[in-house]
Amino acid sequence: MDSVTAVAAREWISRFAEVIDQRAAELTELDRQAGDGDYGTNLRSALRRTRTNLAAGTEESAQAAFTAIANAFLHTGGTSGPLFGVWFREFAKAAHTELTATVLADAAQSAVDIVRRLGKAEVGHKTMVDAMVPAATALRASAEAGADAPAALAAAAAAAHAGADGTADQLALRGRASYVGEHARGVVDPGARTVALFFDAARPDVLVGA
Amino acid sequence: MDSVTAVAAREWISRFAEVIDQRAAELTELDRQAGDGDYGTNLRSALRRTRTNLAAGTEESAQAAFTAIANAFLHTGGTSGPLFGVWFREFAKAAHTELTATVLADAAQSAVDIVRRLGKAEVGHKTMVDAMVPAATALRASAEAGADAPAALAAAAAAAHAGADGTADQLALRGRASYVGEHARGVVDPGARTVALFFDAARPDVLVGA
Amino acid sequence: MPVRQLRNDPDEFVAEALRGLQGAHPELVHCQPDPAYVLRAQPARRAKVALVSGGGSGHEPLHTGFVGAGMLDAAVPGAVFASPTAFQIAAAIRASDRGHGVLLIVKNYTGDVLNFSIAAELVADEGIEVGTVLVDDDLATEPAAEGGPGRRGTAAVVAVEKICGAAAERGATLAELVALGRRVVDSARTMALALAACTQPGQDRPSFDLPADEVEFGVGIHGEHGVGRRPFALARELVPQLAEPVVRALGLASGASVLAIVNGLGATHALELSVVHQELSDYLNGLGVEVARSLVGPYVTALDMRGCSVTLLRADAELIELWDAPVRTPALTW
Amino acid sequence: MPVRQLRNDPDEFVAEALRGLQGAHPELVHCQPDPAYVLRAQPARRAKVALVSGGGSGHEPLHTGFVGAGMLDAAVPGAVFASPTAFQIAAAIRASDRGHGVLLIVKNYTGDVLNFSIAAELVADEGIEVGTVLVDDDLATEPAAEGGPGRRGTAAVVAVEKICGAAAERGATLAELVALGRRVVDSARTMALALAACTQPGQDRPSFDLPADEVEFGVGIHGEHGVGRRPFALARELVPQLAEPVVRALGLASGASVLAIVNGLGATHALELSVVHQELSDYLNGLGVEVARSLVGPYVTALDMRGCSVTLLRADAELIELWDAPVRTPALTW
Ligand SMILES: Nc1ncnc2c1ncn2[C@@H]1O[C@H](COP(=O)(O)OP(=O)(O)O)[C@@H](O)[C@H]1O
Ligand SMILES: Nc1ncnc2c1ncn2[C@@H]1O[C@H](COP(=O)(O)OP(=O)(O)O)[C@@H](O)[C@H]1O
Ligand SMILES: [Mg+2]
Ligand SMILES: [Mg+2]
Ligand SMILES: [Mg+2]
Ligand SMILES: [Mg+2]
Repeated sequence: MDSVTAVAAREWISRFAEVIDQRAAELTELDRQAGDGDYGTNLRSALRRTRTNLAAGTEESAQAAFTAIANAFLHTGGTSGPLFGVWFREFAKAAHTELTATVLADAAQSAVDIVRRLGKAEVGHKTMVDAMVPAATALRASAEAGADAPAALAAAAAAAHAGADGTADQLALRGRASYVGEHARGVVDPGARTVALFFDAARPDVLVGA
Repeated sequence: MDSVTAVAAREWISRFAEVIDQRAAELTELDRQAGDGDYGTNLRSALRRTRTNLAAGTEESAQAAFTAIANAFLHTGGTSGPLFGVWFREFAKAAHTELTATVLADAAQSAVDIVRRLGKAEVGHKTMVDAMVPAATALRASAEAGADAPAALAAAAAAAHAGADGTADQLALRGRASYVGEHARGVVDPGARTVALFFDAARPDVLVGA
Repeated sequence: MPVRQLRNDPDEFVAEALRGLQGAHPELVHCQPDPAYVLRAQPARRAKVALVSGGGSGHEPLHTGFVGAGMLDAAVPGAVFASPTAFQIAAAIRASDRGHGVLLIVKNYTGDVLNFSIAAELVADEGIEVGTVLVDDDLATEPAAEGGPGRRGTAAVVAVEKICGAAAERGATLAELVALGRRVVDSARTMALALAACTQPGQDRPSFDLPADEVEFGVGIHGEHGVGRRPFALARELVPQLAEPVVRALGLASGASVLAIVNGLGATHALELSVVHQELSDYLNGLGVEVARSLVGPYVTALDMRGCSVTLLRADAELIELWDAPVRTPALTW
Repeated sequence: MPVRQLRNDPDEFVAEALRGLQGAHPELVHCQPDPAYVLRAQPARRAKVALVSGGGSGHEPLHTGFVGAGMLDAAVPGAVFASPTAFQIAAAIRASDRGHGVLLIVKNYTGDVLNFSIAAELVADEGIEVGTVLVDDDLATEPAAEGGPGRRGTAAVVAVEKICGAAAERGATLAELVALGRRVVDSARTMALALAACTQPGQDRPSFDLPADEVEFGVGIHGEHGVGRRPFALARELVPQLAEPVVRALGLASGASVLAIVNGLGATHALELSVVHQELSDYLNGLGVEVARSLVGPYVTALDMRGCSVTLLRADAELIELWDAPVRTPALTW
């Protein structure tokens, strides 16, 4: 399978929702240590809304699946809500055509650009951007090397995890974690980890099994 | 020494203040378990005022000493404040004459009568009355047996302690302890214990040493 | 972890807080330091019966926050959880009497009853006419057969002060106010629960400890134990447990109308009190009982206790009208 | 012991509290359930610039308790500590616009700034004129050289809402209100400390733990760590530590006049806040700074956090007059 099909997109997003449900407490704990401790709650409520949107949707397309998660996050509030909302929306926009590695790479690039513009965060500021940028870069490199979508996504996941891991050493310059100075040191940014978990959820068995 | 002299009365009251300072936390703990936990604070503030009154007083008489403590308690508020205030005032009134065992017995009797009238508590209701009544009875019996004041006061102390000890088994029918039902069981009433400590403070060495 | 307070010497806590109250509301209240009592900054425009209340501190805004036009003429604060002295009360009565007599509003606690009645005797000797309303709304202390001090006075005292305050402002006589106050007391009952006890200034632990899965039911406002433990549960289960005995005691049936006070005991967040009010309304509406007026907030606190009380007052046109009358005090203004 | 709340499902906490708020103040506010926002029960008598504010919940009475004559036209509550969505905000703007434009009062947090600016873009497309006042008064987050999100918005927002609300009621234009609001923000700074952290609904422990002998200095209103720990001390030592940097940042010198907000963070008792106010007055008077007006109470809370913030606003005749203008909302009325 070269590209992400409609069914696969839906599976991918459902799998992501499942993983987040399992790890909500852990992500919240990161936000508690370097933020305000509501991250898991915000995320779970976005994903509850995603499931509702998916269930309500009649159209069976990758675009519909990404639109469901984008709108769910846009209806969530907080900081992560609108940022993930606009990020997912770029994937939804791209999904009018087949989601090949190249299309995914383009989408990831325009998605991180809009997040950076709205949130004014750059790599090193200890935010979701620290995972989004390397993921986009990895997708681009995989696409250019001729990899198929599952392989490109696996590379993106690895790059995003590495980016997220790297946030642990950083002092935050954006978001609430920036208020707590050294208390944020040693704490992985939950937004960055979430980005990595999203690409993780596109495991070959999810995409292919679909 | 048959009766309580001016110097002895002052020593007695000072010694009582010292003992209460040392045991304030313990008495408060009893009130915490079966009341509102302010007993020690109320008591310490009454005794601080007593010391001030004693220091300010120019007259050196037993009556002046008892008036000092009576007024201090009347200026304290709470439940114990006015009740101890009127109780001590009866001793002050009696002290216009020499404080013999008989005079003390009469004073203790009219003192407990006024406390009972104002507080509407009887023996067995788990209040200061449970120590005041046996103390008055013991003073009377000692006086009638011809004991001197120190001996009569020692008998009063023993009787008051026994009365206070007896409150542990009781359920309260007066005061805040009555609100907590079985929680008051096993807890000695701090007001009753205080009465016993007051008679205790009239130890022979205090009275005679003066 | 020991609970700390923002204060200085615990013995100066109340006196310093009175200075702070006066500084924050100089146009409303005047705080007399020794003997301590709080008067209106401007006495009532026309001579009227004066309303004096008071009791231990730690229940703020009660009573000091209710001094002002349409409510109290004077409040007398004791030390934390300790009745004021009879001398303080007598001084406040003297300072507020305008020749039309003084209504004493007294919560039913031994110390308050004692000190207010001694004070009443003192001023009666001086020719001041006094009348007393004893507030005893707390159902948790409904007297058993063997006797005892009777029901405690809790949040219904706010309704007594507001309603009698409005009537006094309109020229009601002392006898009328005594009757009105007693009617309010007879029409009001309260039940409270705590999720966590309070800690007295200068002490290092709460007045009782609660297991994580239980609430203390039937608490008063002095940190004392309640009448029993119940399982911790959602607001939609706990609130009816508070309301049901109150409804029963007042004999409220479909068609009845009530004034509801949802009172925070100190450390209960406004969001929680709003949820409690919502559950209370749902419960009462389910019984066909109308909530004509509501007061939701921390009005009669027990230091930093977590929890709430629910007071219902059987309402009629007269009481509602007096409740709605203007009031202007530090803690209640409309 | 895990901290419990009086609530039902944490996800329904805010929605249920809104129903409770409306039930308690039906004559003042109207709560719209979905998208959630709060409007005045009676729109302003004459058409005027509308004031809309909002932000995460858990800070009550902010902002929902400040909807009413003389203050906000609408408040938009997010989930606890989470900004409302741009859709909610846009809906509230649409519902309150009377053709004279809408002033958005936004506390400086990434989420709030994001969602309010997305909302502003949405409604601008529909022809609604909007202006924004960004409130960033919290000195603890004074930006370091390397940049960051800037100072947080905390209790000064109450002064912005009150003062701009009064000016709007008198017919000020949107441009005038933007300028006035910015002037208030420029004149106000805040510093806070906590004696104990807060606990988020559904979590079982506070957002941070404090040793018994330390306070968390420079906290915000979301339970996050402050900028450092300091020894726990008496109010007379702690309050000047809060006031001194505020006085310095505002350049207050002898002869200056201020409006002081002593704000309880949630579980701080009224007695404590009064003592803090007293210490603050003493400190300022010692510097020759006059406290022209004071607001003392839990106005911008952080759930059940123990502690307080001190806000000073350099006052002048115009600001004082607008501050004194009548206001009638669930949480502020005079
Ligand atoms: N300026 C920003 N740009 C991009 N992402 C950000 C920014 N600020 C915060 N974030 C992300 O948002 C996450 C926190 O989200 P959330 O808990 O919903 O926000 P809030 O701080 O409003 O409670 C952080 O982990 C971080 O990844
Ligand atoms: N009705 C009463 N008559 C006599 N003594 C009483 C009565 N009620 C309470 N007491 C005494 O008062 C003591 C408590 O005093 P205190 O703590 O000052 O009162 P409060 O209950 O007002 O806090 C009790 O230990 C008891 O001995
Ligand atoms: Mg967060
Ligand atoms: Mg006591
Ligand atoms: Mg007491
Ligand atoms: Mg948040």
